[in-house]
Amino acid sequence: MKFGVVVFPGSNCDADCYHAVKDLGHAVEYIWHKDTDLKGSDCIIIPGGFSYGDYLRSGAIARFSPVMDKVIEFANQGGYVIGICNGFQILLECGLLPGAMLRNNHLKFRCADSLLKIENADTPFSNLLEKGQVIQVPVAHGEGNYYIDSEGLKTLEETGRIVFRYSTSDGEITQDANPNGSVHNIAGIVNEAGNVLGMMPHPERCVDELLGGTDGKLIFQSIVARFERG
Amino acid sequence: MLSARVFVTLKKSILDPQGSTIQRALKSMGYPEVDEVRQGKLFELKLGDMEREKAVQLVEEMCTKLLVNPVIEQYTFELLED
Amino acid sequence: MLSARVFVTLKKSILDPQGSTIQRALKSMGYPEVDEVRQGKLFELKLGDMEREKAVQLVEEMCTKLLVNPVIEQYTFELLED
Amino acid sequence: MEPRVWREMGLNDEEYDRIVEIMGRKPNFVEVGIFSVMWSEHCCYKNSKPILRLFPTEGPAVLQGPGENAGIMDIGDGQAVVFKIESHNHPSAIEPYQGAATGVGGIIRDVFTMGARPIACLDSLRFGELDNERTKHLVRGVVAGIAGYGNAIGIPTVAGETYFHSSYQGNPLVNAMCVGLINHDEIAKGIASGEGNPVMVVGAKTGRDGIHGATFASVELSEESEEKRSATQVGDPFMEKLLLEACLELIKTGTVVGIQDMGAAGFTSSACEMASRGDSGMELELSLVPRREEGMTPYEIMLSESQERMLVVPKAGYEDQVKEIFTKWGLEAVVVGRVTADGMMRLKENGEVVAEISAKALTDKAPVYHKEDREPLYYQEKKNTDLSHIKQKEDSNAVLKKLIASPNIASKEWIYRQYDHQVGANTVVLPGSDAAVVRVRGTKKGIAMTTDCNSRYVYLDPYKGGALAVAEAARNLVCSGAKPLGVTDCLNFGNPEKPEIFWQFKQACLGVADACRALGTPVTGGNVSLYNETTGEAVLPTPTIGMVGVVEDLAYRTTQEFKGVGDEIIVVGGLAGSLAGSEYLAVCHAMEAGNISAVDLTYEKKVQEFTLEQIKAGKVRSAHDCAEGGLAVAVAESCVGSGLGAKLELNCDERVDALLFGEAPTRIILSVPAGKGAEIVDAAKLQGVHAWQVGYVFGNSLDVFVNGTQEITLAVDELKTAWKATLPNHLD
Ligand SMILES: Nc1ncnc2c1ncn2[C@@H]1O[C@H](COP(=O)(O)OP(=O)(O)O)[C@@H](O)[C@H]1O
Ligand SMILES: [Mg+2]
Repeated sequence: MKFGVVVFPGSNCDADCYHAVKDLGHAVEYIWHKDTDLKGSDCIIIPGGFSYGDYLRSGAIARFSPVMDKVIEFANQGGYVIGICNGFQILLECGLLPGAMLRNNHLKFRCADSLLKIENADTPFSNLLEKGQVIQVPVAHGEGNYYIDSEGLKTLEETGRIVFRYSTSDGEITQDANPNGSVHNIAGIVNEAGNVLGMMPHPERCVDELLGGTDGKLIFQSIVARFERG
Repeated sequence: MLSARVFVTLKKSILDPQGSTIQRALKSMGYPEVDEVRQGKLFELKLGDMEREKAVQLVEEMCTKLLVNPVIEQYTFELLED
Repeated sequence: MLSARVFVTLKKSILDPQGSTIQRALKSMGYPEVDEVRQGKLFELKLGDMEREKAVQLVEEMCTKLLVNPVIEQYTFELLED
Repeated sequence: MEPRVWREMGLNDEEYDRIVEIMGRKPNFVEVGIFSVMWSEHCCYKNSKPILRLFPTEGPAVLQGPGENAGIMDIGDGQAVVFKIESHNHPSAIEPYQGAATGVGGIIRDVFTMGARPIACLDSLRFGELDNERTKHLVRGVVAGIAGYGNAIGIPTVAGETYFHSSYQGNPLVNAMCVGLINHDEIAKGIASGEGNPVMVVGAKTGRDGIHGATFASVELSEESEEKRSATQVGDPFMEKLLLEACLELIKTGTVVGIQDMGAAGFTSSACEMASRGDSGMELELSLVPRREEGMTPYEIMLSESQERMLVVPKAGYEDQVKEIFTKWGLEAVVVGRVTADGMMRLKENGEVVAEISAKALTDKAPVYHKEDREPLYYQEKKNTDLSHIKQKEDSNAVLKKLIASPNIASKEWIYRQYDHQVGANTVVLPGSDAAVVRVRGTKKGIAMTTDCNSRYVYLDPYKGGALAVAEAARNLVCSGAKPLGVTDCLNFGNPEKPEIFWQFKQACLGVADACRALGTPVTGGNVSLYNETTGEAVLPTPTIGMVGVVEDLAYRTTQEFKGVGDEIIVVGGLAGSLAGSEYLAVCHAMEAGNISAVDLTYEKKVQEFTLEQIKAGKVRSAHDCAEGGLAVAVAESCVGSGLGAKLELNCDERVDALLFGEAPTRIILSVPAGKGAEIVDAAKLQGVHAWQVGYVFGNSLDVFVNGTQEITLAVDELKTAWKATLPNHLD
């Protein structure tokens, strides 16, 4: 299986994602934002960072990069797309995922470990995890306060599209566990078809004991597992 | 020379942590008169020479395409001669 | 009910990376007409009932004390009845 | 030209006469402007040069010493570490967010200019008293600015230090350090040579930002600097990220003769320095420089400090390749002139010469002042203050709680949680331990880094204090499992024209120099920031020491928090401390005085070598340098980090407060696996290192007995809450 990591001007977790999947033994290639060829990737990673400086709104300008038309096309054909942090924001801005990001409710950038409760283990991105399981993945963002109107929220809840929620170590969904004020502690969601994931936490930052954890591996390995099962 | 001022604010239904933080700050600084603060964005666009109709349509387009996120934001704008 | 709209913009000589990045984006999206974009802030303040003089003075104060960074920013404001 | 012109630009009359003499004619306005920035302390170190010569700058691992944009030291495998520290004190005092942000941007450019990929940033911060509203405003702004720039460009900010003291009230210190990695064969330098080679400006357009920022940075902060606010520059981390990628891509092509960022004094200093280093001249056509604003004069173009710009000299014929690379990254690259052989800086505007100065005159002929130094009155008085009559505090519990919550010791999480300290996915030891460690991908190695300076020590005894700062930095690295490698220093002092200040400066540097020599950590570069005064009051003398070291194998990286119940706690180096200059004396007795202990450098080295040996042998589970707050605070810090308690039994005839809270150099707290303590203590003895087994990790409270009586019993949770609450309570 082959991953493609999109690089926008201002992306800065592109290399981290690249190495994360490479170290897991998978083929991976960078895709420059001006490219209009996804180089035969089976999964597209939209990495974190500050594309276009996050000026105007996070992800607002990146979504107009030529490569994004191809990514949208690819997603609509069922291809796997995972947007991490700024990548999530880009997926929201380009409409592949519903809702929008607001500034963290405490108005400060927050870099810290976060605990995520698995709400749906039946997605291409979480199938090696257990529903209800709690994993540890770091967050680092200033605008991760996920918002969606009550209608949309209802749909997300009812159709199991919330994959990760910020929680306590024993899976409780509390305000203290929420690093940014995100509605219903939402940390990650999938689109209706389930092949596009957006998440604020950084799985690529915990794929090695040296970095303090390996829970992030499970997310990338889930994608591979689902892909190989076809 | 035409230019435009675009005012973008969060929709009423969405709470504005920045605004309320400022409101609390003002209160603690001795301005209890201020019941509410909402913070928004202001864009000043230099448009060069063109008819107002063209300008109106152009700005509308730029707002809906790029400057504004309709999920959370609303906007108004005005045109200025200078 | 009085309310105020405060417009805060960067002083002319101050670099506005955000504005110029937006301008470049608009250009590449097919809006070459836009020569320049400057981004600023907009504050909407609900002031309750008071005389305009009082309000003007109040807003002036709040701008210089909190809302505006005089080192790099300048401001104007308007009062609205509603 | 009227004298007030050059005087306003910061040149004195002797300097002006010297210029006339050098040029053999009267300089014009532009030329005076150029001299004024090139001859400012900030650019030519005219006041500090004789002192800086004291520093040891050589060593087997030094690939690049002082004089370039950053120092470089070998770490083996054909790789090297590039590092440099710089101050942005005055800009931060006036506009904390942008001042700090552009400080970070500047130091990052210094590192990638050398061809290195930046892997981490550090920030050493000093503010006035934390309960002051102005201080809070500055802390919030500075921290947000560092975060805003570092996070956006994607370089992790992994360590630093933060102190609060009234002397910094009007003049905070913001020192930013950047560390990068490079392959030996990719080192680039700030040299312009090869007659006819093109000179190119790349990156941002030039505007009227920070004109005279450089001289401004060298003038005492006073009311009228409020007026110089035009000097405010705004950082664009997005632009710099593009510039970073473009420059590294360009340098890899091997067609670059020289490259240098435009920092303080902008175009002027980068052009002149590059020419001077290459024994060349330059002919520049200023009308070709891309500008942001209309009607800019040659003077303004030469002195603008617009950020995110670089000067590149490629081999002739490769101009288009340079343009291609920069265009790919959405940046401008424009030829503005050529390298010449006659050693003259010749500036033209539309073909007409507007300035013509010998490059060497601007650099090598800059004045050097041997300032008078005089021991300040306070020195002997403070030193001879008798502390023996200081009344002991009855309740050691209360003292510990007060100290652990005092702003200088309290957790700095509120700050570093705003920094992305993990981007790059290489940060192995995060902020919160003695030193941060960043992995070197593809090897077993890590780079450890820290900044340290206890300026209260330096104030009470500049010589001892300077040496102590170096010793502490090295100790912090050793505690994380690293071998100290080299130093970059940021010398923040008051007005050097005052003999007492210059005495502080000289003594502190002597201390730094001796310690660097003794510990084998050469100085590879640094930065001098003088005139840190407000309305005549100088800041505490603050020679910030930035130090990097190598962890040979990340398997034995070590952190400060306890690891497991039953582990035995050992104090290595020395047991009792002294009240002199201690945080305890300041916080509990409102006094800053005493004859602080000098660091015995030979012994310090022994202790550090012993500790590192034990760590490498895998015998150590945690190691923590014993700094502000003394033994009790150091142990408490190891507790709160892990949530584990400890039981200590100390036997010593020192007065109890000195034993528990007194401070002294060369003390390290180790925890080792149960049953291994005695072994370590014996091993220490063999090497002439003192060590005491004082207790073990136990339960969830900290209990300390002194000569049989219980002095401290506090729940770790309680300590932790007090330790964590201070900054949020003041700043949120
Ligand atoms: N401004 C800062 N930025 C980043 N990290 C900081 C800052 N201030 C303090 N820290 C971190 O907090 C921890 C404690 O700082 P300090 O008390 O100076 O440690 P030490 O006394 O061991 O040098 C260290 O890990 C340090 O890196
Ligand atoms: Mg320290």
